[in-house]
Amino acid sequence: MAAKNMSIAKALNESLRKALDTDPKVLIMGEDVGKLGGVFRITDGLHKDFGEGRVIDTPLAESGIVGTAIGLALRGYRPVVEIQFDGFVFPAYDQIVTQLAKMYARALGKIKLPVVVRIPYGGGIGAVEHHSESPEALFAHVAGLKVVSPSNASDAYWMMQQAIQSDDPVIFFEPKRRYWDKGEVDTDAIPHPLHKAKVAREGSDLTLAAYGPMVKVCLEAAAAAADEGKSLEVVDLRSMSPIDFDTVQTSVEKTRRLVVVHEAPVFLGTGAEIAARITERSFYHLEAPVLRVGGYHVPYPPARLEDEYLPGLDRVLDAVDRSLAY
Amino acid sequence: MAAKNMSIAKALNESLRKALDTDPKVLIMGEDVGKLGGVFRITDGLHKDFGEGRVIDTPLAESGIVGTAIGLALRGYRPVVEIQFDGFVFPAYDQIVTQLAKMYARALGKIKLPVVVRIPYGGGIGAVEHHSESPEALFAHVAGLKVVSPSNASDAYWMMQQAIQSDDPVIFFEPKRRYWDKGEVDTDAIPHPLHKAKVAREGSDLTLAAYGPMVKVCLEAAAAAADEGKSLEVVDLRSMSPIDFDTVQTSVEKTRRLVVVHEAPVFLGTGAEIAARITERSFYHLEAPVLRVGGYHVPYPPARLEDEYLPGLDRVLDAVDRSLAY
Amino acid sequence: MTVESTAATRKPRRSSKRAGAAKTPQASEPQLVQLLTPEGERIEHPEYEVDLTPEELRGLYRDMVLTRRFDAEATALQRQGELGLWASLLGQEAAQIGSGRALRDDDYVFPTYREHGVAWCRGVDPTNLLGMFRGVNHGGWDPNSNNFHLYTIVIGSQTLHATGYAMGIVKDGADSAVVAYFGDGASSQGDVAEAFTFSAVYNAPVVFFCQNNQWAISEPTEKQMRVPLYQRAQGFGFPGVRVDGNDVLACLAVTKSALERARRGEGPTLVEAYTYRMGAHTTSDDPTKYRTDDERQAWEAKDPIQRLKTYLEKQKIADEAFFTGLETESEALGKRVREAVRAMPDPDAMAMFENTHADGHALVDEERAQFAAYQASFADSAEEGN
Amino acid sequence: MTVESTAATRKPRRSSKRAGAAKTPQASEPQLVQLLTPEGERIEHPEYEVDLTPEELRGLYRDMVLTRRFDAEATALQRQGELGLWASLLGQEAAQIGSGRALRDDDYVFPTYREHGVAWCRGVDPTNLLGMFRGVNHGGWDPNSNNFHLYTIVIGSQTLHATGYAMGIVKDGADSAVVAYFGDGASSQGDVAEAFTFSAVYNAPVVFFCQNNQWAISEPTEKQMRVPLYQRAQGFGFPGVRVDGNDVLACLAVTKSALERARRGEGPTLVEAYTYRMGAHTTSDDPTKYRTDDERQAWEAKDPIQRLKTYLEKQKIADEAFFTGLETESEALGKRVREAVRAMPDPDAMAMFENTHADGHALVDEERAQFAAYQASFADSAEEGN
Ligand SMILES: Cc1ncc(C[n+]2csc(CCOP(=O)(O)OP(=O)(O)O)c2C)c(N)n1
Ligand SMILES: Cc1ncc(C[n+]2csc(CCOP(=O)(O)OP(=O)(O)O)c2C)c(N)n1
Ligand SMILES: [Mg+2]
Ligand SMILES: [Mg+2]
Repeated sequence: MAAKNMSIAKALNESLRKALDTDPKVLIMGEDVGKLGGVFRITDGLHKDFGEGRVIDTPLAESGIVGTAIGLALRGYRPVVEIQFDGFVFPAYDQIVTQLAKMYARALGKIKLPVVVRIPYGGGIGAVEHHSESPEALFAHVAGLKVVSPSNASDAYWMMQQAIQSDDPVIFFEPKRRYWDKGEVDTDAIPHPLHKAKVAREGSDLTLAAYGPMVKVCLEAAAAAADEGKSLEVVDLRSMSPIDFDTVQTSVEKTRRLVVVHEAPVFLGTGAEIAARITERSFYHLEAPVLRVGGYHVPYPPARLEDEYLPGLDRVLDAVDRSLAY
Repeated sequence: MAAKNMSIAKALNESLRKALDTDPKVLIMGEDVGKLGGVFRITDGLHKDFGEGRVIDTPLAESGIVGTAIGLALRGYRPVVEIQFDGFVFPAYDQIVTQLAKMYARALGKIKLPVVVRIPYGGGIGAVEHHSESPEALFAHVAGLKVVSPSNASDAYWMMQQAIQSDDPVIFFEPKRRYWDKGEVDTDAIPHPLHKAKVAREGSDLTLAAYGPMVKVCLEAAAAAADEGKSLEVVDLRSMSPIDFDTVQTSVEKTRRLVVVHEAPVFLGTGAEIAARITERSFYHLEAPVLRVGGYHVPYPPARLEDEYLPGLDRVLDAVDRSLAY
Repeated sequence: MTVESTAATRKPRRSSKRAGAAKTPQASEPQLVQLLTPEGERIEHPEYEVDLTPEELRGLYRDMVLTRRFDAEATALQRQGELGLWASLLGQEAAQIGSGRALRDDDYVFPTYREHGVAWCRGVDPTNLLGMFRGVNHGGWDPNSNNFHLYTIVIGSQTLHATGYAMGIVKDGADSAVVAYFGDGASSQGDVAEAFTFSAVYNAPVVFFCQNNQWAISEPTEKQMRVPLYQRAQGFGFPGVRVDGNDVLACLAVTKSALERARRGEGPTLVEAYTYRMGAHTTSDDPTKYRTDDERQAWEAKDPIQRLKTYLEKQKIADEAFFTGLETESEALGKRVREAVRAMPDPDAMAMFENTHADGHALVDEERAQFAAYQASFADSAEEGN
Repeated sequence: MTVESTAATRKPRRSSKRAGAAKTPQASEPQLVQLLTPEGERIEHPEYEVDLTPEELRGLYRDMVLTRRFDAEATALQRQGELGLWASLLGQEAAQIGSGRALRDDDYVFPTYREHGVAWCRGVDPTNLLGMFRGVNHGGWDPNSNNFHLYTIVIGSQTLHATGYAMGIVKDGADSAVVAYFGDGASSQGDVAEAFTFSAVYNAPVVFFCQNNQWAISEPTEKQMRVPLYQRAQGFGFPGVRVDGNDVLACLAVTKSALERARRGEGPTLVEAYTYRMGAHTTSDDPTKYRTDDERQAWEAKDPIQRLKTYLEKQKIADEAFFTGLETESEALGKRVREAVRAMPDPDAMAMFENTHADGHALVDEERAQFAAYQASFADSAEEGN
């Protein structure tokens, strides 16, 4: 089958459909994932085609959703759980951190926990409180979890396939404001490894590292910088646990400068870890400290302020300038 | 009243007693905090002296404890909540992150949330699963919270006083394996500001930064290093949100080397933020990358392995040597 | 690729039986407390009674009409792009006005995000409710000026805050009470069960008022419960009652009685107001994806406003002048809300650094300063450009 | 500084009344299902019956005796420093053996941390249970080899796992069932309520088996509930029953009946086994801080083992030879456990990097390598020192 042009939302939908079709053990669970197809329509049509035994509208209780998904996984199922919005994952946080993340180690590997937790995340859609957050660091810090986020339709399709096929729990952050961005998806391709970063654009003066919704901003920044004669390399991290430091290191040892960009607050965000580790790995290569662009240390602001809060082209280019000034 | 020698546990107990005595709005809440005095006896005797209207044994439900504490705070009370062990704070995580941390901003400052959440944390006591974790980064990353941890009896006394007096929610991490370590407490002293770090030992060759249970390890490491002719400065951070970067920076610009030590996993631990920010602030002063010593990225291991897992003298000195080798 | 082609859909031996069993108890609906039939007839109830003056009856009607008008205006403002979102209470006016008017000034309310009618009863300026839906704040009103807490979006959380607040009332020796609002979907959240436990154990003066509007976004109540919700209270040790949520008189009577019970020191009550969400979940929702129009039409016959109007007319409690006067008042309210929203300024960007902590936070201060400098750099370069 | 000197202890107007109201319903305890009285007399129950052979009856007795022996040995091993902690089941043998022996091989159990007797019934080697208390692992047995899940320490969590597992059974079209154990304290956790909701809505074949041992560490049941727990089930749409938790026959009968109901596709049941924690919460606990010895003594008269012994003796179902044989077997078990624990090696330090992920994790691999190199550096310097 040739490559098809589709949105990230559609790619996720196709990927879930493929998984349901291929493996009878795959289940979709969550609030409103059935007839409605989810509030973002990611599960659109799946309830109709696979029935309510496979696509399960759950009670409104996130701890219950993840907790029963764990039980279903113990029975041999492969649940793909939808959390409706980033800010609503916290009632399930206990089950994720104390059970999902730790049960495999508790059992010394004698059971498997193939549960995918899908979380539409990030801002930029003008939503009310709790609908625009980026809590990925709160999962990446926790041992026993894997945390990923695609930035484009092809990765959305393939990373979802890989997450579902993984025998480990995977927290799958979906860049909600990019759901309708389109791209080529080749459903016959050989996929890039799930936890490997990709160089999304080559450059020589400075590396921008990002994931999910910020990859697009970084690519735009690189294009704008190119007009000014600056050559920026963009690394799409794709995985926040583990982070593919090798790819970042290779890039940084070429460009000698690194700016990390994410929507989550800078303080203790994934950028902190990347800055710390790359500085350790490439201490003598860096011409400037690793700079970080991200959210501020304030509760996610009301929608009318989110453009000021979220890293955009200007703030990324400002950091690029500051880095290049060293 | 002159200074008294007492354990951290006793200092906390005295501080809570003082708060109950001084301010009728102060309440103690938690599982087994009443007659039993808490599993660590931090609230010992308080139920007897202040009655069950002030020292409240709650149902076994952490979300309920924090959620009702929020309601009591809205009614004008100042609840001091005990979470029995680090690993049991997660059922309350949603109330802490989505409500306690955000309600002040939600109300544009028109209400106050003077709630203290006490969490005995860290390992080293040979306990079973969930009883030895260090989840402070999971709170420090969240805007709207303040996060502190004392390392000695005097700070335990005073920081608890300050946390209770603060009109903001404070997550108060108590170094459980140090509960019985003694020190001088001057209950008439003028306390050090709650969110300011302290230089616990002066030195000139390298800075060790730590908090809570690891301060003692760092002081021991500094003593051992002194025997080898190395002069280490030890900074007791005391606050993980906000972090007093100024004090660390001053120290680092003197010693030019920094090692951060905590029990929590290194990956996305508070050390990551300190490394990133100090590297940015003091880029031209650092002779070596900031090194970090902490837990590994594995679920906290069974007790018989915790000595290998936890940073101890040897691992700190190893990092010191590696830093000095640059 | 159909449902038959996959293994997990092989008919489980007992699946149909199980599914059947799950639905049976829900099928026969229990008695509701009702004082005013859908046809506008006043009936008696052995336990609950209201005795209202004509003026009070007209007042309830006015409250419902104005609330609906405000709600309709907000929906329109969302369509015009003035609001980012709106959660309509259409159909739930009786539940909200009935319970809201049962309150005393010193009682306290913990709402969800849909209690616009209760807010109205508390005297909260309706335009205050719109800030968060416009995106200029997350609520921002002072909960203590009307004893009406901020809207809470995370489902169920507020039931614990209400319980804690009620525990505080006991400590203070006061005899006021608290009402915690929540939805049928929310009843599944662990927090709500914990609130039931805490309030029972501490005998807290709180009324749990569930508006069972039959839907949690696209999920009907069968996805949340197997038996009627009001029955849940008993297992926690306090009474539960189901009331006709489209009957403003019954909602008033039942809530008043529960509040009085709370004041007497007898602890919590669960009130399940059986009603219907006539509109979409919010303006972002498309109910045609999951429910039929028939259902909605059946419920339109039970409209809470129409039934009181019929009663007022039949009993000659309100005349033509009252109704036309109210229409004028409605339009004026609509206009006032429209103008207030359109005039609502965007907050200054610096505002996001304010009100994060009562006692300040060094990192926020640092970021505020950096942000200000960054903002200023544009002004500078704009000037340079001159 | 006494209780009188503080403002919040000024007598709240209604505090005494409120407190009184909260306790009344708990005071009169409801009927228990009982088939064997504390005096060892067999009685009939209109709904529940067991018909056991003498061998089966002796088997139940043997199970209880050996479980108690194992438990005592573990307590002793903790005192000797061989275990870091032990959570004794002393007093709860009948609840655990009765329910455990009601199970079929293909049923599945989700325990807390105290179900040593249930583990015994499932055929789990008792020494397997000791690893986590010794601190050499966090459980580590294969849950699927005996359909006995790992011990879960975070209170209430496992009730959701049990429910999910039971939902899977329905999907598979199997007719096995699941038992989720939990304590009286756990009943307050939101997760348990959510498990009730999910199991009711999906009609999952799960039996919620609460051992109400009267205490959650230092808190008596009044701190968790206002009315007897078994009543909670009804409000979620499934039956609840209280059984004498010190009567092994009644526990067997009631659990069997609940399991059969689950198999028939009729959904969940809540069983509240009314029993008593005769020992400390764990070896770290000091119950003298919060309860009187009288209470314990009163419960000793209801000892689950003694009452079956009396019955066996009176009915001449077991003779002296049986009892002395069992004593020998007990001692042998104690010895085997003691020796196994003492021989239990500490895990290799590298083990902490194993079994964190089925598919590996680059950071763990990196840290494993660093740790190995770090460990090796000591060996190197030790060699250098040679
Ligand atoms: C914890 C949490 N999960 C999910 C959501 C998303 N959400 C918002 S409203 C809603 C349905 C609520 O239904 P119900 O409680 O019946 O109240 P109603 O909207 O009908 O008034 C959902 C799932 C949320 N706000 N909070
Ligand atoms: C979420 C959580 N909070 C607190 C604890 C600490 N803790 C361990 S056992 C226990 C009491 C449990 O009481 P109950 O459910 O009655 O079970 P029992 O110990 O009596 O068998 C507590 C509070 C825990 N393990 N998990
Ligand atoms: Mg609803
Ligand atoms: Mg108990």
